[in-house]
Formats: sequence, structure tokens, C-alpha cells
Amino acid sequence: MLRRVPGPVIETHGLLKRFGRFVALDRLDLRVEPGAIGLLGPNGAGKSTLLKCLLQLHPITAGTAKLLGREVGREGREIRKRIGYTPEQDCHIPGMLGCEYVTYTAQLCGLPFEAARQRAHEMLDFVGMGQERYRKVDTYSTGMKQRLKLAQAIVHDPEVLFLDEPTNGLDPRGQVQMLDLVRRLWQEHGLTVVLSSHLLHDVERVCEHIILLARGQVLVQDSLARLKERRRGAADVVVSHRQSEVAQGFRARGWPSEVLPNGHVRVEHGAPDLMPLLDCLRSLGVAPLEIIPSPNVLEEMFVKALEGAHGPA
Amino acid sequence: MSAIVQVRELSRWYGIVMGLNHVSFEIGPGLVGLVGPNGAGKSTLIQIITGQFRPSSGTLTVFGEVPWNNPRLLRRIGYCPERESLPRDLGPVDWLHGLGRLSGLRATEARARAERLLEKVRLPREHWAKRLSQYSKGMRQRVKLAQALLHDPEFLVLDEPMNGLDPLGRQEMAHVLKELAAGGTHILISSHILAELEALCREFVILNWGRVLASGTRDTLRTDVQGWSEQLQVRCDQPEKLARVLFDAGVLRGFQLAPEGDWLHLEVRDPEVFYQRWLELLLASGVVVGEIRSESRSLRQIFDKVTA
Amino acid sequence: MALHDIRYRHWEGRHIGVWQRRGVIAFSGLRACLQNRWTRYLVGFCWLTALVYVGLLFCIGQLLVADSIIVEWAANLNPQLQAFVRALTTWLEQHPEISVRVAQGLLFYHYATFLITAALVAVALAIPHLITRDLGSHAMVVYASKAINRFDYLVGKAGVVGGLLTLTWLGPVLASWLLGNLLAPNWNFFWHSRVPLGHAVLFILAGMAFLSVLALGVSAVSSREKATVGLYVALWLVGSALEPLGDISRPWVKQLSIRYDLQQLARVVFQPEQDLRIAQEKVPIVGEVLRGFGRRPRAPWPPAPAATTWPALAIFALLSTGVILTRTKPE
Amino acid sequence: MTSLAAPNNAPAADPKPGVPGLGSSLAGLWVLSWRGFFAWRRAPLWLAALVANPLLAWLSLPDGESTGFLHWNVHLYVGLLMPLYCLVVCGAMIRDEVQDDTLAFLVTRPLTRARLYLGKYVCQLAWLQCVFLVNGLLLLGVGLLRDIPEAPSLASRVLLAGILAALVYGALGGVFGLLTRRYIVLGLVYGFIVEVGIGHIPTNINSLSMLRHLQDLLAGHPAVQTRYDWSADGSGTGVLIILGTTLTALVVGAVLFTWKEFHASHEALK
Repeated sequence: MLRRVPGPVIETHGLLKRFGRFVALDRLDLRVEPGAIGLLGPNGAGKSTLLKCLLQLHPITAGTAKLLGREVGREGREIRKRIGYTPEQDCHIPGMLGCEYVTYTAQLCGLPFEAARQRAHEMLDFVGMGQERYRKVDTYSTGMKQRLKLAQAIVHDPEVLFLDEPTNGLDPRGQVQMLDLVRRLWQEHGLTVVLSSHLLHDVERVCEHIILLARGQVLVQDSLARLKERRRGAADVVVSHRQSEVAQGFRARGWPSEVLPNGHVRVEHGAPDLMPLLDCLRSLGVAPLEIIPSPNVLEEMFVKALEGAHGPA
Repeated sequence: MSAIVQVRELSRWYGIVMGLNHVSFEIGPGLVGLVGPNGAGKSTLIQIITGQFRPSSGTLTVFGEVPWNNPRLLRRIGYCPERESLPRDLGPVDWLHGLGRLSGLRATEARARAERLLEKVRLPREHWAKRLSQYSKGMRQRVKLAQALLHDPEFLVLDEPMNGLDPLGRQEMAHVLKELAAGGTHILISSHILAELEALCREFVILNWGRVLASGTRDTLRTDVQGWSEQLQVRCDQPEKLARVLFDAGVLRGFQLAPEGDWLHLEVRDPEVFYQRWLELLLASGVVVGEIRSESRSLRQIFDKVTA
Repeated sequence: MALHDIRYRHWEGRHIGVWQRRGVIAFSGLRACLQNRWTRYLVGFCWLTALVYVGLLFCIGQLLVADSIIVEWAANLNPQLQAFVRALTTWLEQHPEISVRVAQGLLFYHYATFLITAALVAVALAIPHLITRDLGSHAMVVYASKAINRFDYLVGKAGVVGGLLTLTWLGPVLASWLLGNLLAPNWNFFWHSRVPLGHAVLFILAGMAFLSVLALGVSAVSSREKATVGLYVALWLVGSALEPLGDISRPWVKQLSIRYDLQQLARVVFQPEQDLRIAQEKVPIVGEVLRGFGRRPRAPWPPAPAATTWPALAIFALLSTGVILTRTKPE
Repeated sequence: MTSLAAPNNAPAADPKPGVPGLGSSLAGLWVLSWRGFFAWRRAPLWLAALVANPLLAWLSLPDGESTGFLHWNVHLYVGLLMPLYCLVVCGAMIRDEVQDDTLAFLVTRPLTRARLYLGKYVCQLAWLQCVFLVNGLLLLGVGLLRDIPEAPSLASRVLLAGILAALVYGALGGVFGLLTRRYIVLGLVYGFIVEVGIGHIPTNINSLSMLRHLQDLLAGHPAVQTRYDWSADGSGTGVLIILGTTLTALVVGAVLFTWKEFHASHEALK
């Protein structure tokens, strides 16, 4: 069932978007191959604007953008037949039943009624919605609404799926389930997924490629594996007590180390594996609860990349 | 210190729908986290605490008083709602000014405080002239926090305050909250992002299906949860070998080789003994370790166990 | 857990055309409208009135045959009346074209204008389901991310009003024409009534187009049902309050009332005064009767103010179009 | 408990605010409301409220035509536009906050719900009075421009009617707004049954119709009296009845608001 699209999914050249005097996207050049892509950036970096420009929800001020090899703005209906989108906010049509709503959106994408009905139920099964599908969407909880949004985005079998904060408002279990669904869409079924999120943990779980936007520009575009590679030789050590003592011990060995606000001890030991670190811990007489190598790659990248771009922070 | 919020046999129904069902517990001072799945009754609880709803039966008191229609008490409570709707036609300074007057500040004082708070929540000055309707999610959260702090409350109730903030914003927000807590303000936070709550709070209340399933600090929670055991995941080059060494040493209750390759799941017999010996055994075995994870201590694991 | 066993499937198939997608929007909106109890009552009421008019058409038809039940019934009442009716019938029989055309023309004029109120109520009930709710619930974004564009969306939504007005306005009129002429004594009634039918259809279609644009415009004003329905009701109320004022002050004030405009449109299309004139000239008895009945000098009516009706309708339509275009712009 | 009364290191320079006084709460509500009335977003609405009525009157009334002018004032302005506008403005005062989901910011402030409700009412009332004052003065101007001899003498009565109408219909609209989110429908039904129906039929209870008392007030003017053949007697009691009704409606509204909970999520979209 794996079907992968050849060629770049998104291609932009000098994509510019202005709202009045505010420049939301500043001459963006982007080339994205199929995959699971994480779109990161601080508030107001232009993530949502980029998605909306690609979907033609906003007109583009200047430059070109291509989706699946077709020019955005010319072949609207054709492009949108092949993409799915879950907006950030609630977007159901009040008064409709869950399954009715998904069927309706499928028909809007051009599926004939019989196929729409069938696929609507299949997708509701896929996102894990049970008998609730026969209830009115107004009565849904946040979790069900998020599932419904995903179902309506994939019901017409798109090739590219844009997800804007899909785990927002979900409880911990719901977050895991939602991310699992999204991950499977790419890994098992070949749908290119573009995930925009604030939760770096989410992105790390699902995505293989990272695009970091700030002030309307691309700061970083790389694969997650390569980003992790860069941070090899650093680790977070979790101990139940004596944190500062441990950090002291690391520093005595010549490794830069500090105690983080969350109680973890950050250390840069520089070795390819953890053995020197464990050795040091033994000599200190402390048993680690956890050792997380190349920790918070994304968070660090995020903070570092933005130090210049982000204002007073 | 005694409890801030005392709940006795509290129930809240919306017609036939259940919000909270016959719960009794206390919320202590300091930073307290409120967790639970969607629809667990967190919002109901918060809305009763802040005087927006009344209990159907039972009592809930804050500082010993009932919140509904009680200005004397509401003066001491600050509230930041979950939903991000704000008035559409106002700028942040005017809004905070107006709310400040409603909180009993004098005109000049209200304006000065509004500006000071906007700086405190790090809302960049260039956005002050904008109307609230043009604000992004992150900016909205900051303004909402500012309005909760207007009257310098002793007890702060925050419903999902981190929602929609970027990682930097989250750090800043956490910093502000810790500072407030250090200054003696009691804070109740509800959130879905357990890892963040864990880093922030000392005590937790776990709700599900309108009942309080557990409350206490992470350590007391862990001992309270039935069937909890210390578990470890180790990524290494020879998981079988490591498993054999540890099992032979008699420190394990069980282990499991993960299907995806180099991960080894360990279930510990007695944590105390295990942690005393485990580094020795590991280093002696000659297995090269890449990563050690122990999710069983995290709030998330406790949460999963409790709400399962 | 069960959900992990369910697999995603790709879909290969032919997509439906763009008109079908527009149809889907219209159909779904119409169904949403009809979920409202009051809308269903209104539709029911309109079709009941159609029965009344079928009855009237039947009576008129019976007047045109010599040995009809009406003549007999008149005989039972009063011999003099019978003589009168018989004379009338004989005359009408000789000029079926004029009599059928005039009678049905007046009848359909009356019926079509009578249903204007029903149509206006129907629009009020439909307004929340058009653009208002989509603006309020952000469903606009979903529409915009599907394989349709703004024009398709608007056509679909106009179809909702069109469908509802067909059920409350065009449908009953057409049905009464069909049934009434089936019950007529002669098949050539169908042919003779072609002009009134044409007028009725022309007027109602024009009215429907106008109301569709107006409804879409009002519905796009705000994202709150309360505001849009309120605006519509206010337009209606203030308009009807201004109507009597037009007699005292300047006549164009009347034109601010939508109902009045539609009535004038009907006058322009049907030209009922012409029908009446024909009746008076060609059928002496009818002229007498009319003069006898009409203590109010109804005929000749003042000419319909076409010169102000068209601009009034055009201004309303233009305003609505402006609102629609600005409010449904992507963001 | 006492140890919790004050955080131990509250900055000394910053005294704790107490429960707000009446003036402070009114001022706060006014700061929060007035920009809403004049928002650019709503420019069409408030422009229409301020000038549409006189403008239309000016355009449509021929010179020296006092019948039309009287009709406009008595039936259209006082009889329809005034009550309708009061209903819309005051019905929205709580309901809009509920629907925008911003009520929580207000009810969690340290003031009683009754005071909050009455304060909101006073703010809306101030706006209504502005609108009616402007409308009344502009209508007077229209009358003068169009050479209507009765215009100056009628203006004072129309202005007074505006003040009273804002009081009573505002209070009623507030109650309707608390009762249901379809308060406009409720208001129209009330209008047709009580104001138009009972008011125009000679029954025992036709003093329930506020419109009747307002038009009684206008009928004190001789031109109106001769034109419409209304009796002007008892306009003093009419004013008293209007004030009494206002007071009753305000008490009902305040009690209702103190007692009622609002669930924003249920009607955020409606």
C-alpha cells in the first residue's frame, strides 16, 4: 500500500507574503522532498502563513510556489484534490453528524457519493472513532474534533497532508495516538506529511526532516538524523539527588557541565558512547536513573537559531 | 501550611451530564498541577474555584470561603481561562486598565500596573498598539496571564497557560510562574503537557471521569499506585548479554528484548539493591551502552497507570 | 487496540464534475434548512395554498362549460343567477383564449405575489445556513481547502436559497397550474394558459435570483446568526414601516421595502392591468361586474413604477454582491 | 489560614488593591465598553445608528410637509426604531460576552454580579442616550431645514421620549438577553403582543404597553393630538409607569444574573 510521489512536493522561489507593511514570508526559497516534515518556528514566524499560502487561503504577494509540480494559484481545484489540510482551529459544520460531515467533505473533493460514504467510514475507523460518528459534531470533545479533522483531511486520499498543531488540546493519551496515526500515514502509506507544531517532542517523534522558520525565512532545513549527529557527545544525566555534586565531578574531568532548571545534569563528554560517562558516575558513587544522549536537539537548535532573530527573548 | 482549596463531597452536574462526581480532596499551597484526560472535570473544577459555576451539591471553599458571587474572595484569586478568546476591539493596555479598575485599582495605578505586567510577561512593546483581535496565540497567552496578575492575587488558577506558546515562550512562562511561586503566590495549573508540568510542580491532582484518582507529590503518587514497578530501557550493542549478566546477578524481576533491535527493557526487583549494583555490573559486562531511559518514574507513566 | 488493525486504503477512481460538487453544497444546505421544524411547516403551508388555487382554477374551468356543476348549483340558488351565469358561460365559451388567459393571468398574479411573504420568511429561515455559520465555525477554511473555489461555493450556497424558494414559491405555483389545468374541461387550456405561466415563471425566477443574491449578502455580513437574521428582519420591518410613508412623502421611500419592490416587479412582468382592460373591453358583463364589485376603483391601476423598481432592485443586488465579495475573500 | 492571608514578600510599595468601589467599577466597565461602541469594525453599524434615520428623513420628506414629519417621528422613530435599537444594544450586553467567551474575565473580578450587571447596563444606557440625543437633534435640524413649523416644539418631547425609551427598553432588552440567546425573536414577539397588540386594543392591561405611554407623551403636543386624535391625559402617570417598569426589569435582570451560570462552549457558534 506504499505509494510515494516522485519529485519535490513543495517548491517555492522568492515566495513573498505581506500583510500591509508586515512581511510574513520574506522571499522564501524552499524545496521539499516527500517525507515526514516538521515545520517549526516561534509564534509569528510564518508557519501558518506558509501553509495557507500553499493552500491558496492567502493570495501570494510575489514569487512562485509549486505544489506537486503544479503552480499554486493557477490550478487551484486540481491541486487541492491532491492535498489534505487540518486547520489549527475547530472547523466543523454545526448540525451535521460526524460521518455525514466527513462524507460531505469527501464529496467536495470530488468523490462520488458511494465512494465518499465508504471512505468516510474507513477513515473514521482509521482515526479510531467509534459510535461517536453518529453524533452531531457540535457535541464532540476536543479529542474527537481533532480526530474528525484528521479524517476529513485524508478522506479523499491526498498525496500531501498539512497538519497545523494536530495535538493541540489533546490529553496525553490522545497525543500519543494522534502522533502514531500521523507517523503511520507516512511510513506505511506514503503520504507526505507536513506537521507544524510548537511541541518539539511531537515533531521529534514523527518527522524525519525539519524546517525551521523565523521572521518569514528558513533558518534550518535538514534531516533530524543529521541534526542529532551534530550533537553527539552531549548527554543529559538524570539522578535522583546530588545533582550539583555530579556536575562538579564532570567538570573535574574537564567536561563542561551544568544543572538544568528541570534538574537534569547536562554534560558534554565528547565520546561516541556513554562508557566514559558511566565510569565517571561510578567513581562518584551515583547511579543514574536516565542518560539521554544528544538531548533536546530541536530545542537547542530552536533557541540558538532564534537568538539572533527573536527580539527581546 | 494548611490547604488552599478544600473540597468536600463536591458534585457538579450539567443536566444529566456529569462534571464532577462526589469528590473530596484538598489542594495544598505552592505550585500544584492538575492533570486528567479531556472531559475529566478539570475545567469544571477550575470554574467552580473561580466562582463561575456553583456546585450541584457539596462544598468547595478557597481560603475557607465559597467563591460564587464573593468579591472579598475573588480579590485574592487570579484566573487565566483556557480558551483564547479576548475582546476584539481593545488594545492590551486598555483592556488591562479596564479590568484593573474592576479589580479595585485606581486609574493611574491601573495603567501603570498594566504596562508593568505586559513587560513582565514579555509582550514586546511594538505589539502594544495593536488590537487584541490581531494577536497570535502566543501573544494572547501572555496578555491573559497579565490580566490574571492584575490585582496581585494570592492564588493563581491557570487553565492550560502554555497552550500555543513556542518553546521559548514556554521557558519564559515557566520562569515567570516559578518567580511568582517563590514570591509566595499559590498556583494551580492544568495542562496536557505532562513533561512541562512535571518540571514545574511539586504536587499533582489527577482527575478522571469526574473523580479524583490520586493526589500528592510525584513520589507519594508512585508508591500509592498499584502495580507500579521500576522499569528501565537500555540501548546497547549486546542486549542479550547485558540481560543475562543482570538476570544472573538476581537484580531483575524480568526483561524483554525489544523487537526493533538494540533496546532492552528491564523490570527491576528491588530498586535500592539494583541501583547499588547496577553500574558495576554494567561496566564489568563490557557492553557498550548508548542510552538509558526510565520512563516509569515520570508523571506520564503514573498518569497512564492511574487513568488506564 | 482495535484501531491499529484498521488500515488506510488508497483510492483510485473517477472524480465527479464541478457542477456535481456545487450540487452537493446546495443539497446539503437545503437538507440543513429543512431540519428546522418551522421551515418544514412553511413548505407545507405553501403547498396547501396551492390546493386552494387549484380549487379556484377548477371553478373557473367549470364556468366555461355549459352544463357544469356551477351552472346547476347556481340554478338551485336562484334562476336569475343561473341566467346570468349561463350568459357568461356562453360568451366565455366563444372566446376561450381570452377568458382562460385573463382569468389565469390574474389568478397567478395574485398567487405569485401572495407567496412573496412566504418566500421572504423562507429566506429568513435559510440565512443562518448560508454563509453565516460557515464564517462562525471556521468551516470556510475547510471549504477553501477542498477542490472547489469561491465561485463554486457561492453557486452552491445560492442553490440552497434557490432550492428552498423552489419548494415554497415556484413549486406550488407550477403545481397549481398543472393540477388546475388537468382538472380543466378541455386540453387546450394548457395552450391558452401559456402566457400566464410564462409570466409566473419569469417573475418567480427573477425574484428568486434577486432574493438569492440578497440572502447571500445579508448572510455574509456577520459570523453571528443573531446579527444576520436581525439585519434581515430589521430591513424588512423598517421597509414595511416606510411603505405607508411613501404615500405622504416622496414615493421612492417605498422602494426601500423589498416586499414592495417584488410586488412592483410582479406588476411589471404580469401587467395585470392589461388583462383587466382586455376583460373589460371584450367581456361586457365582466366589466360591469368589476365595476359593481370594485367600489375601490381598482382598474385602471396606477402604472407600475418600473423606472424606480429596476434601480432599487439593482442597488440591493449590488450592495449584496459587494458584501459577499469582501466577506468571503480568503481571510 | 492566617498565614496565607498575605504572601510573605509582597512588595511594600505596591499596596494590595481592595474590592473596587462603585465609581471604580463603572469606570472600568466604561473603559472596556466604549471602544466596542466606536470600533472601526462596527463603523457601518454606529454610523447607521447615528445618522441613517435623520438622513433618510431629510431625503424623503418634502418641504413643509408636516404630516410626513409627524408620522416619521411618532411611528417610525419612537414607535419602531427606538425600541428595536434598545433591544439590540442591551440584549447584547451580556449575551455578546457569553458568545465571545469573554464573560469569564468579568465575573472573576472582585465585584458582585448584580453590580456587574447594573454597571454594564449603565454603560449601554450612556451609549443609547448619546445615539438618541444625536438622532433627536438631527431630526430637529431636518425639521428646520424642511420648514416644518412643529419641529422645534416637538423636538423636546422626542428627546424626552428617547431618554425614557432607552431606560425602559434597555432594561427589558437586558432581561431578554439574559433569558435566551434568541433575544431578538423574544423581543419581537413581545413587541407584537404587548406593545402593538395589547397597546392598541382597549383592554384592562393596556398600560403594560410602554409604547402607549411614550406616544401619550408625544400626544401632549397639539399637532400630534389633532393629527392622531389621541388623548394626552395621564402622561404624568405614564412616566411613573415607565420608571417603575424600568426598576422592576433591572431588579429582575440583576437577580437573574446573580443566579444564572453561563456556559460559553454551548453557544460559541450560535
